[in-house]
Amino acid sequence: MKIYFLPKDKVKLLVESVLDEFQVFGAKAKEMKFEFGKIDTAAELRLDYNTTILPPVKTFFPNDEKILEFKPNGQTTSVHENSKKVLFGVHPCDIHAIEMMDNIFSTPPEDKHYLERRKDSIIIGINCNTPCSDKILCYDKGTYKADSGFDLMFWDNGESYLVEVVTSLGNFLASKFSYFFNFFTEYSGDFHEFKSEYHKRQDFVFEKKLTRKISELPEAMRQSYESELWHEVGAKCLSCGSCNIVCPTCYCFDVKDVVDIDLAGGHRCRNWDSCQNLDFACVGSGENFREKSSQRNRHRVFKKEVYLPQNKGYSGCVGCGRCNTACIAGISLIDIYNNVFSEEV
Amino acid sequence: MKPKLAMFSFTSCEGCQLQILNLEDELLSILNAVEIVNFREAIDEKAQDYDIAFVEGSITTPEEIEEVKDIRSKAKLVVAIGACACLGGVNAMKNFFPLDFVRNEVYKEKASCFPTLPVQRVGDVIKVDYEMHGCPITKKEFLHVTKSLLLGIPLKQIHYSICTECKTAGNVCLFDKGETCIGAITRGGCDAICPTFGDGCEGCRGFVDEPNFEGMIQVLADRGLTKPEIKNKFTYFNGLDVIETINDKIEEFVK
Amino acid sequence: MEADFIKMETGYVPVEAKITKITQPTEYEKVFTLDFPHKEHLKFLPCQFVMVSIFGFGEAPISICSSPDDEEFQLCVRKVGSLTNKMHSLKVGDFIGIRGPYGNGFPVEVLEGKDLLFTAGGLGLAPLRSLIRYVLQNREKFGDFTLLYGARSPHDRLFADEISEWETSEFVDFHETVDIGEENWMGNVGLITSLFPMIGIDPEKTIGVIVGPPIMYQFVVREMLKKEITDKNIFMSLERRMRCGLGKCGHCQMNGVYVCQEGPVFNYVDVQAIQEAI
Amino acid sequence: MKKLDINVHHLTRVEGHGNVVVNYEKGKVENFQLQIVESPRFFEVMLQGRHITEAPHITGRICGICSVGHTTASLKAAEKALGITPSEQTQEMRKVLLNAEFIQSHVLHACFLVLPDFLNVGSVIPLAETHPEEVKRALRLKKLGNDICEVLVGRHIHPVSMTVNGFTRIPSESEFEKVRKMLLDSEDDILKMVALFKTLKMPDFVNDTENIGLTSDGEEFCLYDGKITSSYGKIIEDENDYLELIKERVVEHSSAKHVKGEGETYAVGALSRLNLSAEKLHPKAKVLVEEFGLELPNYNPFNNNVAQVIETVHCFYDSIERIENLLEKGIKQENYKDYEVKAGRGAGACEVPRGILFHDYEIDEKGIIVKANCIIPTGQNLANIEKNMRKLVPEIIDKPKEEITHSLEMLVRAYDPCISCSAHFLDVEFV
Repeated sequence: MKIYFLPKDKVKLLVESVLDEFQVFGAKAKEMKFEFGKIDTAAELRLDYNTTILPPVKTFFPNDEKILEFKPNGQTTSVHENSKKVLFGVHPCDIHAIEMMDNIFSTPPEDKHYLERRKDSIIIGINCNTPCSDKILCYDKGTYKADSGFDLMFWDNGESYLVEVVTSLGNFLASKFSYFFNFFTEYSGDFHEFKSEYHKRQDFVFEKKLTRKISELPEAMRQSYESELWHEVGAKCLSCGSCNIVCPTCYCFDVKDVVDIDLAGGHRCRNWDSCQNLDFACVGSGENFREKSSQRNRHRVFKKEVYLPQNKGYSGCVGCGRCNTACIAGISLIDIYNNVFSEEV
Repeated sequence: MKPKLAMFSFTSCEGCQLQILNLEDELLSILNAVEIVNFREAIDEKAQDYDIAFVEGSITTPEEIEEVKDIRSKAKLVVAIGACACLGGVNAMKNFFPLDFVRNEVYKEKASCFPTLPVQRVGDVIKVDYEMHGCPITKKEFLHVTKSLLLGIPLKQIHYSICTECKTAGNVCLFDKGETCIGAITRGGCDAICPTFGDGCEGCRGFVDEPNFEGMIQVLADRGLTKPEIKNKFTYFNGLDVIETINDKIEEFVK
Repeated sequence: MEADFIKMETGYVPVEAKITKITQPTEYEKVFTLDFPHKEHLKFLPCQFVMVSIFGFGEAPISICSSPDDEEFQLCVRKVGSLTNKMHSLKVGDFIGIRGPYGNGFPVEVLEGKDLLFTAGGLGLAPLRSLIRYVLQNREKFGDFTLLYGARSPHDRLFADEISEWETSEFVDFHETVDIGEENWMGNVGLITSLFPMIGIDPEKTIGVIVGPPIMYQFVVREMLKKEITDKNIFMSLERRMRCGLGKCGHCQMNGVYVCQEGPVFNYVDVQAIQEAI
Repeated sequence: MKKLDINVHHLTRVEGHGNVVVNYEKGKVENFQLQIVESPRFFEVMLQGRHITEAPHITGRICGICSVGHTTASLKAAEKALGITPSEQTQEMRKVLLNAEFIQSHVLHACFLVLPDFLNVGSVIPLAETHPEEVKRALRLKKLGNDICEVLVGRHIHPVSMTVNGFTRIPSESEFEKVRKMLLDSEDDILKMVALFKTLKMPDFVNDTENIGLTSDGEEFCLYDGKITSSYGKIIEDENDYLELIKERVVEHSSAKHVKGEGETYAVGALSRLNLSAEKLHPKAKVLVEEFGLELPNYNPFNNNVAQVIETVHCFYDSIERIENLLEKGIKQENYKDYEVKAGRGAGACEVPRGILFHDYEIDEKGIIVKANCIIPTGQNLANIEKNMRKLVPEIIDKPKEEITHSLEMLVRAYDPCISCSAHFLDVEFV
């Protein structure tokens, strides 16, 4: 592991150099919010952003992704995109989400479409000095910091960043640009001490939102299966699907064919889908296995907090707060979790 | 034999037909695949023999009732296009006023020679095989529907909301900007064009199946909208669908 | 070249299968016999399914209705959606896309040496036929074999030719009923549960298998339990919506279980722990 | 003398529904009417009880083809009622959008609806076979108009982001840049279209008339804003006083609610605008007046087709200049919500492809509309079309019936009638 030292006023130069050789994705301003998207100029890239509208992980799992092409002669080809991408400035919660999606899509049978996009991508993380909003629960979830899942990590050190290099890809990038720029000097201080000081400052500004420990959540949640709570949530919910679309760990999708205007060729693509849609669990014969909004809401939360912990050993919620922000009806996971905690006997 | 396609227009702005003419890149390919036999806005031909009839506009006069019935009897498939045909659309605002008042207001002493009926959807008068929503329809959906009809693919209504598409587009939510919108319970399919261009959804594609009206009213009331404002939002395009059901709910939910 | 081929096989790309025979048992169902370019594509277990695709019309999960030991590979397709409608318009010699097989399939070894009580409702007979034929082809490995079948009406009965064989066969004790009778129907009329009083089984050594429409499971399970078959000896195959077949798209999920991966065949003990299952 | 009875049911290749009924006997027009069978939609009533900010979107739906125009007139009326003057950037953008609507509408009319008459094919479908290059080029030009609206305001039919005092979304500089490039890339197509129309000969026919349109003392060829001007001399400075010139009236012999200006009938539209202020056209359009041999003022209604082609060229070059100016000044993110709602009345007039358009609203202190009125171009032209026909029929009466019918259709078509927005016309049986 190497630690570099990067003065903040040199960041723009670094981004410019990276842009010369890679596709760069990062946060940029969109009205009064931020979006995570392709960066065209170094000036666009913002490292001082709060949660982006859509999460970085969707770079590897885009909506309306072409997966197959079919030609009039019956020939079918699988479509894969593989371009070297740099995700510049990813928050720890989103790094956790990417790690989780990596695991989901690489669990056999693997999803080559995701993995191809992901394969050569370099992830540059940036730690959070302050919480993004009051809708987040990354502090409770422990996802306000990340130990893995990135190639480089930027640590704010006042006038400069400390750049932590953890992978060979990260090393590749850092050394590539340290050759071009002389400001990449190795950091001589005690990095462990720096880190613990940094986290102490975070402890001071980040707030715990849940009334109990996160480790108690799956069990408390299991107990709530028949709770009245879900009917209350269901009554409020407009089944609009926003929570799923903005979630960095929602990966349900629909597959559809699009035929060309010549009616012969075309392609098959997959689109983001939402388990809150009325017909999400409808079968051909018309039976709907989650016809009530309360059931669908419960399914969304249980998938994150019961099923994934049970099947995979991790929670499906990284506490980024996007769903809480997106819900115009005011449904919030923070409230749901706390209600579940208070109900449990 | 190319399938014969006919376009008909009733009470409307004819924008949906124009949307079809606006498919500049695809128009010539469409002409290769189908024979357009009736399209008053573009061509002289007027045939009585057609397979697929696209019908635009609401039904508002006795003559239109007869004409649309005649179309049904001749066409194998009838597709209602646009908010006017599928929902009543903006035309339905007329139904909130007494008909005599409406006529007198515009035509004064000549009002009596003016036949007009309460606005109806095409589907209220004849059986419709598919409803292509929107004010106007989207070019994308017209292409999708036309290709599907030609290939014999059964058509299904889009089931997800405008919000799904709006979030997918990565938009800043109208509510975050202090605006309101009824995209959460409106049927998707337009790629959330209005919110994308900074304007709230007005519901031109009709409501999703099983819309949560109570929840939506509550959300709007929480944002400070008054009863008439909420009513106006719901009746912009969907007057025929909601005017009775929604009134009581608005009374109940809005202080 | 070879690596490419393997990659394609593991993704969404189907192999082309040729339709060699079509029969139509009912107004809404057709049975398609398929021929594959390579024999290994035919390897599967009873109650597994494949994703059938026709470009432009999409994909749908379809159960395999032939036995692994059959020479022929067959799918029984009910006309319900865009893909299945299109399939019904296809002719012998046409091609369709197939990927799979997917799902766990039936654990045939647990049946060996046991008495069998199979219950099929409606289209559920299609996937179960795979197992029925397998049992009949390997009859010596199993004990008594009772088969119950319920259709909506006499003209909704699937595989009528085979049913006639089963009726007279000494290898299977076959009973059937229809929900709604017709003038020329001489058989039973009533729900499938009405067949249970007619049968006698040894609960100690009987394995129950249920495949049918969602509404049926609760009632048939109750009958089986009444016959004192234990939880762990009851198996069922469940239907869910599927988009990928690869345990990703989320549509087939019931609680924490992806039916396309961990199902469609479940033991009743496990089903009881899955609230959304039946 | 022959007796002629022509009844063209559902005139084709016009926007909206119109029937032509002529009954010619004993050497004079016995009975004549351009019937409007389009069912009325009562927008003036529908607007009552709606908030003034809703009006532009509702009235934009009066007509799919003049959607930007209706929205613009409605916005101007609303802003007048509220006492708002929108920013220069807003006004410039609106002018670009109107230009785009003119391009798309004029190209649709000239190349798809009119051209088949001159090339002797029934419609654009056979035209696509006989003149594929011309059709493809026209499609590209029509698309240009649509695409400009798509980039700037979401779509042409019922534009999304046009709102009171500005835009709900202001396009980025790169989007303006894109529009500029789209325009520049189309220059060749525009020039070829002009060349094609130069080869066509319009029928000879003259019928003197009053013209009404917007004019200014300044340099601008007025489409968005100006004084309401009659060629007979009267000029209305304040849009709110438009009724001093434009008089709605009920005519006994016609069921339609007619409009008159200084004289009994008047014309609006491309040819009227050229008659009123051709000298202010963009230089590249102005030279075409002479190249087409168009002597102004011109009273051959068929020349409206030519005037449209000239205006298309004007709108094209005018848009490029306006966008370049906007880009030079830099695009500002302005807040449209920056105004107070108060009671008032406002009328807005602007030119749309078919002529001058008026919207007029009265609102209460909460901004709720209590009274509304719209006067659309086709309504204004209707009496003039009838007048032309009364003169034309005797001139061509010796020709075969089909030819007469065709000529009358061509005449109506030349006015590019947008009948669907004719909220005021009745369908009355003639005996």
